[in-house]
Amino acid sequence: MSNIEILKKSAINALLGVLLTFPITVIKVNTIDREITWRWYMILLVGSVVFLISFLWIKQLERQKAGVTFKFKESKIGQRYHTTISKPGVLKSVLITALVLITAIPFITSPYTTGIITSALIYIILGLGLNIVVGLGGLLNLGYAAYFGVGAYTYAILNMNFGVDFWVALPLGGIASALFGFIVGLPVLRLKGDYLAIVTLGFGEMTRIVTENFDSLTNGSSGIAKIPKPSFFGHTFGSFGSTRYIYLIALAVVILVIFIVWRMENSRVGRSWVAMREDDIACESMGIDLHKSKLTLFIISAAIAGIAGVLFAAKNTFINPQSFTVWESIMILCIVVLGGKGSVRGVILGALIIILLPEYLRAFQQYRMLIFGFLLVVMMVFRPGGIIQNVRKVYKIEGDLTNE
Amino acid sequence: ATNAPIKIGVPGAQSGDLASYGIPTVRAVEIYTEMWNAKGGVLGRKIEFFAEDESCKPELATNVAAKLVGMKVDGIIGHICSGTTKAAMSIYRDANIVAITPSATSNDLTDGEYPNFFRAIAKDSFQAVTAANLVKDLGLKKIAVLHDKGDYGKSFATAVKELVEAEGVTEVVLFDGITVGAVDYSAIINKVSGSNADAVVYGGYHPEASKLVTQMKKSNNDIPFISDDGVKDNTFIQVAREYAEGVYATGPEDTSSNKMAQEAIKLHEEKYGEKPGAFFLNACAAIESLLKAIEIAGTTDYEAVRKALQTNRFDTTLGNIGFSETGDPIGVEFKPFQVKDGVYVEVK
Amino acid sequence: MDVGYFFKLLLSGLTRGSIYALIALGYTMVYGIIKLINFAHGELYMLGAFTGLIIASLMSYAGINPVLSLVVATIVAIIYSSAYGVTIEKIAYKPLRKSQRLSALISAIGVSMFLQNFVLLFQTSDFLSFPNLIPDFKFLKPVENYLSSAQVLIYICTALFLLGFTLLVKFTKTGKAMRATSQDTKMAQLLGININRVISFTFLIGSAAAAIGGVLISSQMGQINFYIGFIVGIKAFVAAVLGGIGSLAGAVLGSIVLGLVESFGTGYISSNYEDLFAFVVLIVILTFKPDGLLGKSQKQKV
Amino acid sequence: MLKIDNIHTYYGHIHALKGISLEVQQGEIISLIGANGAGKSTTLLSISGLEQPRSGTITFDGKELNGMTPDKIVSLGITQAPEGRRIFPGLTVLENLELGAFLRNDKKQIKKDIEFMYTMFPILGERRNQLGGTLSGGEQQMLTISRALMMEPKLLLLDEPSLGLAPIIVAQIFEEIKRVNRDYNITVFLVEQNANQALKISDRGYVLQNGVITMTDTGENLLKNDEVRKAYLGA
Amino acid sequence: MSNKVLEIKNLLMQFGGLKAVNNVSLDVNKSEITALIGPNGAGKTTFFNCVTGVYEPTSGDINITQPNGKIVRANGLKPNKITELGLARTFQNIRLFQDMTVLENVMIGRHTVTKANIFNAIINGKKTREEEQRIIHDSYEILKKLELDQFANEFACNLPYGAQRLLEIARALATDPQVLLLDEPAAGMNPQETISLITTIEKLKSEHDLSILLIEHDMHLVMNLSDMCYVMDYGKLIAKGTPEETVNNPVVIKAYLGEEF
Ligand SMILES: Nc1ncnc2c1ncn2[C@@H]1O[C@H](COP(=O)(O)OP(=O)(O)OP(=O)(O)O)[C@@H](O)[C@H]1O
Ligand SMILES: Nc1ncnc2c1ncn2[C@@H]1O[C@H](COP(=O)(O)OP(=O)(O)OP(=O)(O)O)[C@@H](O)[C@H]1O
Ligand SMILES: CC(C)C[C@H](N)C(=O)O
Ligand SMILES: [Mg+2]
Ligand SMILES: [Mg+2]
Repeated sequence: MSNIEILKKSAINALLGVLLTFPITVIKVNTIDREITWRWYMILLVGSVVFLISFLWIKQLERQKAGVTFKFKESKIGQRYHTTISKPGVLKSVLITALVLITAIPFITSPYTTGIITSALIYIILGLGLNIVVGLGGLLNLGYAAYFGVGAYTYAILNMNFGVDFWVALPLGGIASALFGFIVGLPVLRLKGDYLAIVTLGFGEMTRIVTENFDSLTNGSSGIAKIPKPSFFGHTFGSFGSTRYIYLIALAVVILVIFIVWRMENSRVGRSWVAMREDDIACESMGIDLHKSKLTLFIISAAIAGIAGVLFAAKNTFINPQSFTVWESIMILCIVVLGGKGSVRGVILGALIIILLPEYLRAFQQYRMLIFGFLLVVMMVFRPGGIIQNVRKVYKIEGDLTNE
Repeated sequence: ATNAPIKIGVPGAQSGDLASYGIPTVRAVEIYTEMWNAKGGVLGRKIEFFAEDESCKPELATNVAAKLVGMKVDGIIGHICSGTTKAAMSIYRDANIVAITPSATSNDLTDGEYPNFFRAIAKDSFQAVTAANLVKDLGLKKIAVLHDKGDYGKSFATAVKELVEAEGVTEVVLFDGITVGAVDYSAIINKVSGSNADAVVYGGYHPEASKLVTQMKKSNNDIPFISDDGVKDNTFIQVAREYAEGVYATGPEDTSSNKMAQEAIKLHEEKYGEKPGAFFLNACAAIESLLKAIEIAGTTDYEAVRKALQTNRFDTTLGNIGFSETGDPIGVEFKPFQVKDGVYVEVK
Repeated sequence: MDVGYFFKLLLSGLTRGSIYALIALGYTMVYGIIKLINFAHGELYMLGAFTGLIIASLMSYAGINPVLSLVVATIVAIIYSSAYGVTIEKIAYKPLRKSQRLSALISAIGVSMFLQNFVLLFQTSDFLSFPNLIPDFKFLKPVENYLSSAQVLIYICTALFLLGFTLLVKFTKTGKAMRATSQDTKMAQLLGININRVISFTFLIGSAAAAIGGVLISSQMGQINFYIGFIVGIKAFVAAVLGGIGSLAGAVLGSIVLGLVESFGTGYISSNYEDLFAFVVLIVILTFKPDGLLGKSQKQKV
Repeated sequence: MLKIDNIHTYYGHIHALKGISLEVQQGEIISLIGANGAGKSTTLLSISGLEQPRSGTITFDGKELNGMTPDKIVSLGITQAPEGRRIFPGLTVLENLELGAFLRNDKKQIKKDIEFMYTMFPILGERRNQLGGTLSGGEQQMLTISRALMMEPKLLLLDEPSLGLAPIIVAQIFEEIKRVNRDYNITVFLVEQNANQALKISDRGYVLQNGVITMTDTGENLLKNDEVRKAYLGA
Repeated sequence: MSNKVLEIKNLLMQFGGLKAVNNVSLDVNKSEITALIGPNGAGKTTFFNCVTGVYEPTSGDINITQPNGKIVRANGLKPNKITELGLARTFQNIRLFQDMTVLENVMIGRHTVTKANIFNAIINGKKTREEEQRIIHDSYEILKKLELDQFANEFACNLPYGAQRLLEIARALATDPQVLLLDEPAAGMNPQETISLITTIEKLKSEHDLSILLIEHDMHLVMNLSDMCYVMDYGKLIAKGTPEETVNNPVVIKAYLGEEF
């Protein structure tokens, strides 16, 4: 399509856009005073926005159709990057520098930035956990926030009643959540696809409802406040210091979880999960016990969420059931899919986007969630496989490199 | 540095299902900053405000609070929900910033933990007393107490129940939570009529209340309906229309004769083309008090402003109010109201 | 126990069920054709309600007779919701047809967020009172305490949609094309079926049902805001799955079961746990019937 | 009738067809043979528009097919019985056959044609109300062919029609191809692994190797060609 | 008769009113290739599905003789259990793990003969690493045997059809089966490719000491490979014998082969 044609098409789209949005954008009724406000200027506004977006949209679609996709590896910088990185020692030093920089973040930025990055780190953990079930196992779980909640409440409740310390609660949250994952896992073993999704959603909601109503244990919808921040061998920090401290703990947990996930992924067990995702019947015929695999997946991902939950409770010092709704589950799912299902790097990127984007969109004030919703669509349409597509590991075959 | 603008943070729910409670506050602050700036600001300094959305989520509230602290705001109007307020308060406290909420009503907030906390609304247990008295005065024998399972609604309902039961005259025949956002409430209404209650006491907000009232009246289940200040809101009457007639609600003293309130409402209508939403007047009172306190203190210094707030009384859209040691409002008396001919009038 | 009370709860359950059903039918249609959990379906219902409200207000302020207003408002709502539905499909789902289903799901979530905030921004965050457009039917006078005219209309519409959609899918050429498209789009094309048109059409009728639901249900409830679609959408989705996704009769049955469970749960136990009962029933039923009440077995031949 | 001129088709980055040109005359039976992965199926998909060639042209009866949607191409009279059978698993045998006649409007004749398919493949008649997805492999293959025939096409594209069929049926299929070609004047473009039989009934054949046409001749000549015999006929 | 590895007695599989497999008895002898042929829809694949646990047979007996001589009754066991008992299969409609590499597909096959669990994986001790190396090595060896090693790191879905069929066999072989069940291994191959498949199967059989049960419509392959031939029609066994006997059996000719053959 030539530019003129695209312009023409965009003009038509703009017109359609104006027509479509007419009642909502132009007319505003005041049902009390029975008055109507006609905001004709909206036509111009909507028209020009749609025109612009449509132009860019079609242009990009055309480019993709022609097979022009930006491939980092093939770009000039990319090639230089790859030749540099593959030099011995370079990768190692790059990684170390990165780690140092990341560790330094709380000491060089504002507490606000540290805070939101800590949130992002917690969501990276959640994303990695959910990625195990959804990305590797191919089981859609829409109730993941419940596991997260179980972890958070484990810490809050144990602390409130028995004064249990953060460091003790951290593993306990994981264990409690794993137990919960097991209980949820049992009845859903036979279910597939969207039926599984809806049952997990159901479990998620049930958990929230119980939390809301079980006043004596959970304090109901009032939530639990004044949850202590973690201490360092008995030493506690001020508000600023503890923000940094939690950041570092979260970072450590992220690294640990990445390590564990990575080890699992590339193991015999991890492979069997991927196989289950690809074709469950064939998988069973290869001697893999599907029920066992599914249960393991549920338990491990739950445990990870539980740990994230403890961190979450410690960071916010206050939790209530509102933080563990379907909406949260959906956002975690967005992280996984947006980043690139099955890919650890993808999930990290996804979490950074989903958590940081709305924060940095604050500049757009009330348009922020509107833009966020729109960007979700854009990212999916133009990068349907997620930002980082998962690639399967290439195995080196020892002593037989001649064939390669 | 003396003519740098005074910065006010306005954190609250501005998107998501609770946006309708948060947006009116932003608008109130906007109207008041314009009004004050037109008069030359405070202490000769312009006022700037920063609305920050936390969708009523505690985890976002802590981030927003850190952000506002980082921006070195001089005061906070918010948060909107009790939950987010609880999550954010310690951050403001550690940073020495006063916060006045227009709407967070949870009792725990004013238990002395946060010296920087104030609210331009009465706490939950406070208005329950008014409601319980109303139950007594109306001579009700059996009541059904419902709530929306939320923090606010449930504590109001529980408090009413306890007060009424302690009195021993009235029997609570039903105590149950309804589901917010459900498409139909006929089952619970049937249950109420099955319980033979003489009246319904409801703890929660106007959307559910109007649905309940409408459905009750439509099925000719016309028993008195008593609720809280979440319902004593014009939106309730606007939405429930003729069905709102006769509904009781507790609320701060009558503001229809309050000039400032009328003025603020008028400004809102001019600016946004619609009637203000929930907690608008509370928010007006909050920002007004804060600005006046700064003026009185002659500085934005934390201790001074806090002192000023605690030791003075302010003419606001809610009447002449002050703040107690713990931050609860003084002078925001709760009175029972009833809808008559489409307006709330005080029950004498 | 008290028989009268039982019947009242039964009726409540049916009402709630048929409300869910009205939305679930459209949900299932769309799901059936592209296997997408269309999270934005609830938003189409909400848009229908808003459009209906705007048009009805315009007309009533102009002094036009309420019945006529109802009819015109409903028609305009249908047109607009359908237009939104079709547009959404074109923009947000069509480019993702060949991708993994999860990507389309996220896109749908994005759309849902966008539309909610779109209405929030350009209309209002507050609740609006929705005029009672539905005239009182005379013949309901004796039972008016139990049955409102809006309820009756909702029952009738649910039944009509169920019948209409079933006939459409089972017996018309378009219906056959829909079923073929839903099972294998490539092959459908190789038989000369214009799948774009078929999919658009499915969105169109699904959204139309949502729009009618929007107007009727809002008339019954008396209020709307930008968020009403989300909860109803989730419930309708649950109902559709309970009945067996893709099955029209299943969607209605699932909705009714859900409505009844919630109603009896509230009536005999506690409304505190209303949703809990719904989900417990869902889980129990799916444990024993993994394909939903009326769903076809997913068991594939190997 | 059909003219393919230098088409290139890609799957992402895989270059599957590297400049293929071929021609089919009205009334012919043409075979396309080649090893696994040569690009035979891709050629058929490109003709039907399910894979759009990045360059090159395909014309049918003088009309350019490039950029047309598959359903449009079908309505011009090109039908395909694709690889992998693609039976609608949730529809019955009867419904699958009815869908084959989607673009036809002569209800009575459709009924008759369906009956005819049942006599051709009696097992389909026995299974008429069974869901397509539960048919055996061979039954599905029969259904695919029947469904394509229901369309009454001008040009019939068959992708390995004999795959998975019992010997007795294989023989019957090739007879049937000859018959529809003769009696109904349907042009047939045949992709087969069973090259022996395919070439026997073909007027002409093409040999495809790694996305390039390497040879073309009459069916008889190809059968005799040594290279072809070695590579594809197992002689 | 101790050299039966797989013995099936009076197997019945009913779908509603349809007896897809009707009272079929069949034996697979050690180190022999047994063929199962019959017209389309005769019930061959269904028979496979019953034996491998994908379907639970309505009635009948399936007995598997273990290498130690123990006989295990396998009715109603889940497919993974049956694989553990030494039966491995391929699918008529290819069911590879599409988004995994060719090598990984085979590595999955090694699942039953390896042990590492999650904890081993995380700790990744010496034993685990060695096992993993062994899996890779063994899998690669199997690929080489089937001449698929050139594709080792390709995605399975990008392979040509014929190679996918071979990969199915490779994957089944990776489970170290006693009995290999092949469902139409030559479908979609041209005569030349079929010939090389025949050699491959023979080679595999001798190298791995396999017993094979195969379904095939390519009589050339059946004649060349099988020691014993069973013929099914309409769910019932209609003939049994050596391949030569079978192709000359008028009943088989009428039902299956046709006069021309
Ligand atoms: N969907 C796909 N994605 C990626 N590559 C593909 C796809 N389909 C086919 N290919 C590749 O394109 C090439 C041509 O494949 P095609 O299916 O046309 O071969 P064919 O000649 O029909 O082979 P066969 O006899 O196996 O059916 C092969 O190398 C194959 O791997
Ligand atoms: N789940 C099922 N429900 C109903 N009928 C079935 C089912 N599975 C198979 N059948 C029927 O059982 C018969 C046997 O099928 P099967 O797949 O075993 O045949 P087959 O011998 O493998 O044939 P082919 O050689 O064509 O692959 C077929 O007629 C088929 O239609
Ligand atoms: C906006 C409302 C939800 C606020 C409520 N009064 C509370 O305390 O949480
Ligand atoms: Mg092919
Ligand atoms: Mg078979």
